[in-house]
Amino acid sequence: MIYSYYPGCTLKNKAQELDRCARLSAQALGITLEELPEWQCCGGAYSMATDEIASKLACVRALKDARTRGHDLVTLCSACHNVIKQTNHAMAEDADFALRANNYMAPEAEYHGETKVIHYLEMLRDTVGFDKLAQKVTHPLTGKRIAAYYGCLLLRPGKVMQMDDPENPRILEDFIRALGASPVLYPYRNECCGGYATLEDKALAQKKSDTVMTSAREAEADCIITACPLCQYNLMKNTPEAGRLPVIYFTELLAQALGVDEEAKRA
Amino acid sequence: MQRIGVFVCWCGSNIAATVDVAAVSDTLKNEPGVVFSTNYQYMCSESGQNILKDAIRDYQLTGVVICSCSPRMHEATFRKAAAAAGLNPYMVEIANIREQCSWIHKDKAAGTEKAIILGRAAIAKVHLNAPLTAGESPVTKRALVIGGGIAGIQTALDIAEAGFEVDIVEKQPTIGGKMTQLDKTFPTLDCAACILTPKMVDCAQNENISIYAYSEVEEVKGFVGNFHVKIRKKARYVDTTKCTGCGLCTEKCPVKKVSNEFNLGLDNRRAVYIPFAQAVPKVATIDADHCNMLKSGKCGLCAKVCTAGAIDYKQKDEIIDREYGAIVVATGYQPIALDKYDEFAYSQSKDVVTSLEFERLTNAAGPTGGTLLRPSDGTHPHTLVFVQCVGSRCEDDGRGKSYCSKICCMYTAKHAMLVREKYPDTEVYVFYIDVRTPGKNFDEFYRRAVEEYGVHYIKGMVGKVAPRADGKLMVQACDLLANEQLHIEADMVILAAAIEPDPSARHLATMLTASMDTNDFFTEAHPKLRPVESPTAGIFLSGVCQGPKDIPETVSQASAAAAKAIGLLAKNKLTCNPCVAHSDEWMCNGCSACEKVCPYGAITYMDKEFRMPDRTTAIRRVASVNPAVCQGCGACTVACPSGAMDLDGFSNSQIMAEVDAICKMK
Amino acid sequence: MSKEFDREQILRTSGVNPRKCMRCGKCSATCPSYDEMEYHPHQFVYMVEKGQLDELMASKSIYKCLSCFACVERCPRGVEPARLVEAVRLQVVRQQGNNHLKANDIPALLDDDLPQQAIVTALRKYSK
Amino acid sequence: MQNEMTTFKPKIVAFCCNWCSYAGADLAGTNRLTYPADVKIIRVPCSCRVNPMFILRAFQRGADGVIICGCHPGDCHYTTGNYYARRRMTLLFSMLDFLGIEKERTRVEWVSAAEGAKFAATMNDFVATVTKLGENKRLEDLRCKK
Repeated sequence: MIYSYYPGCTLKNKAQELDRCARLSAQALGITLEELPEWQCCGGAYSMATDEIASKLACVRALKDARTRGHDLVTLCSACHNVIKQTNHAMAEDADFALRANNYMAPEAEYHGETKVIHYLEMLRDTVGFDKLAQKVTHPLTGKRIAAYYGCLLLRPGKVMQMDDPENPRILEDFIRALGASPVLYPYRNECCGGYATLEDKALAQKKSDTVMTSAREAEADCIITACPLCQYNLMKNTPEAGRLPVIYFTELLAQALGVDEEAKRA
Repeated sequence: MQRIGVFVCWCGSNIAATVDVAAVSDTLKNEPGVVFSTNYQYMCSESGQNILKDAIRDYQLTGVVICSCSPRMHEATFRKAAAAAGLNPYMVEIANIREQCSWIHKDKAAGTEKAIILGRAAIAKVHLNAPLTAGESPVTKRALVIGGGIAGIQTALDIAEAGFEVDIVEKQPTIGGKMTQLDKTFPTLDCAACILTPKMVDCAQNENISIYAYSEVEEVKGFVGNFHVKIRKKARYVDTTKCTGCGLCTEKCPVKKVSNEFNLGLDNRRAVYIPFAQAVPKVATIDADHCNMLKSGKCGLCAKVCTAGAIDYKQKDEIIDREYGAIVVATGYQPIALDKYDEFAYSQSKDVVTSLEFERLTNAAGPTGGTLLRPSDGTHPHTLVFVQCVGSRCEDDGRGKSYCSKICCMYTAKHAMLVREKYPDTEVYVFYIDVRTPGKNFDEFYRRAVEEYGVHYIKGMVGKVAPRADGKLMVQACDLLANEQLHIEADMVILAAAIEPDPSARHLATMLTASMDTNDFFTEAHPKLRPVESPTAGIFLSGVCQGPKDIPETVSQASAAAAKAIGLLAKNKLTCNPCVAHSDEWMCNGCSACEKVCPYGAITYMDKEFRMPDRTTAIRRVASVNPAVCQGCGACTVACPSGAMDLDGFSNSQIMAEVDAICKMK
Repeated sequence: MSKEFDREQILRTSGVNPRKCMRCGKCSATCPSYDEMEYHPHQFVYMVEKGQLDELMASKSIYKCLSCFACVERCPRGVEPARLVEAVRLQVVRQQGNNHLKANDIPALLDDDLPQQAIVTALRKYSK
Repeated sequence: MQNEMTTFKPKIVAFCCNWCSYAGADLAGTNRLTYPADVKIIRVPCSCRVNPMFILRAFQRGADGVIICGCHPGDCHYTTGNYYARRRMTLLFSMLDFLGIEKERTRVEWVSAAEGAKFAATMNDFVATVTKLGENKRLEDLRCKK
């Protein structure tokens, strides 16, 4: 199975582990991720304004490129996934927006949301299958209590993202089960970590991240997994050190369970 | 040539404001055959009708066109008036210049022009009208009530009281419906069981009432006065004539962990069960999905202990054919599923319950014996949060319902009040958007909850319920009046889930050819003036199947539906619709095309002797329509390849004349 | 610029119809930044409808929305208050010299682990 | 040309079944939902009463569009009438298309008694579509023109 792959800027820099483990695991699962050759930064946030066109063109180009290549587009970072998926939805559903965006692009090939955008997790669930994934696990994480942290961008707006029930998701929990570990349910797994507010309002980000961290700790989790570099940062940097659980990317956990992470083994 | 009179109604200013009524009557005066044309303020008033009657006599009118409101409104009125003046009522045609003209067109010139064209079309039609005489059909003097909740029970009792037979079909093993699950009822706080169970017993004892519990309507045929219904009596595997309801089988049954639907899954029942102590009929039912004997043939304990010998593992579903004159729908409601509202954590915590579940948790016959305990750990809750409008008043987004469920404000006030009365150590919060209490003594009731019982009413909605690891529910909400976000540590959260029509209603509506609105509530014949009748003749509506209602309203509507049904059953004969199909025997070639499309089986074939033009006689097979059975849909007229079949009142030539009049160049 | 112009522009940019609001306050009940805001999500809806824009545009509340879509997801009437907050903020930052965050400010805000994503997001949200 | 386009008023014949769509049209009126006066409604007991002859006659006499409205599938007052209408009209419309009467000029819509808003929206849309197509010149009996 071949997918086009959009890593995003953070995965090339501060979140290289998220990317590296994802590629290693995909390989082990027989999936080819072909990185789009000329992707540009998604912008980090999807502008909700109806008159913001130019800032969404980078996504449209990536989507169009994926269409040309003929494969579904896999994303990994929650923010990139959110922005690209929402842009794709707007191109398909909002004729006015699509018209204006297409006016910026090569006129001979209009784009109307034909590319299917899926998150790496959806690929694991729907293409690989969690039951098949479980069979490929060589180093099961038996006994580990893991808290899945969805944050906001992976699930919302539910009508557009359509990954899972936005209020009571299970995709990460099923993923954890497939790796042999026990998922820990806690109520703040789909509430915001504070996001980009960390830049100018540390106190706000600390408050929000602490709520999530405390909630996961009270549910007696050993660690937290996430798909978002900014969530990972906030939970690690903006929570008090005492009682802080380790926060890792879900792909790190995956690579570990599949036994493909050579670097980790050496370490 | 007909002598036609045209009467243009102003309808006060309803028509006259956007249609120049004088211009309409003046223009139509010049149409061929029109001998009289006038306009009047209210044609439907007594003096308006007198103008019509006088004109029919004075001008010897043979046809009448009324340009007024929809024929669905006053066609019957004008036909009656014409008949009183000696004109056949089917010589009257209505041009709808209100609903389909004056109310929708703001431009007076365009409205007037359209009104004239609609008038012309009606005149063209009347030219081809022929006097029709309505036939008669008999009435089966028995009513069917579908649904045995409080609505169905009240309707059945009233019909039976008037001396007519009535059957109740209920899909559950017992009648009683949702009301049996309630604890107290607002605004007087009577115990639901105390006022309902006597009525259930009355039903069982009334010799005019037959109860078909654990049964469903399978098929409906026929028409008003003459319905043929097939009822499926589902196998209970218990002979109801022998079972004494002693309950011994339910005690001995080894299958103990079947979710008890009567207590909404809050506790368990056995595979053989009686839903509750006051069930009517009070007989046991074996749940075939869980019974060991029926699944694997290994057990048979209940048959061993039954002293009456009532257990019958070989029982089969039984189909009963019955005939009815009237059918009353009383299929009721259910709370919506809350799986799409998990911000309230309904599927994540046992201590988040629906209001109906809360009724069971406070009911003396419920799983906790009436002591309010948290379902998760059986402890006494101290802080309770009620959330209103969960799924009601929503945008149509696939999650909730667009309408107000109407009963939630009152039952929530009741719950809050009862909790505070019984457990003064509790703190009770109610989050509301609006408190809607328009009913007799309703607002007073709600005020008592606030003023006497100290329930905290907070205007605002709950945004999230977070079940904490220590069992507390963190309720995050907004107090709009204080303009602050609240965080309440609650022990229980009670959700006032929206109500929706029972899912079985959809299929039933199709069988009855009764129409439904977009929310699957049955549509009434007129929203204000005929609220308990379906547009389909002989079908009446009782209770929540027509729209959200509380108990007092349901009971009044149930009695109203009964009165309408009684009015129908009291007639010996019904006047039939004379607009039925007929076949021109000379043109008919006996091909059977019409018979195949007739949904009523009204067309038969007979061999008839004809005297041919060459004076020989020939026997030909021709179609014949039974006018008492034909409902006048006209399917056969289009199917007929030779054009022999036509519909009285809506004949081919009449509709063609209307088409011509509308398309005619100016 | 006139108030009416601002209001029209905000409604157009956001695509929100504030008249759909039934004043239930679920947006404010669910908002993670509620305590940081002077005007809360439900007030944005009400004040834009009433044309009280000066207060909103002058308020720091417009920079407090985390774009977490919780109010969008949970609003029973599909009003989508976050779009309105975004539109009011854009109405401010799109004016000359009104960038809330300038490129020169950024180096001082960085630390070793801060993901790029945070910077681009903040720039997109706070600047034109 | 431009002027002609804006002043063109199409002739539209709407056949509405008595039980659902006629009542839906009444509801549109009761709710004061406007649609162009070019639409003239003919009441029939059921959509299955609409004989293809009526539609041919309408086009022959100068109609620019014909729409048939009935109860939603499964909701027919006569149980099955609308199914017949749907099948008959599918055949008729493709024949009309063959004869040069564009498919957009003919339409079957399901409108229930509760859907006043849908009725008005449908008529607005249909009138706009037919207006865009302009005057129908096919099938017209020139003798009917003055």
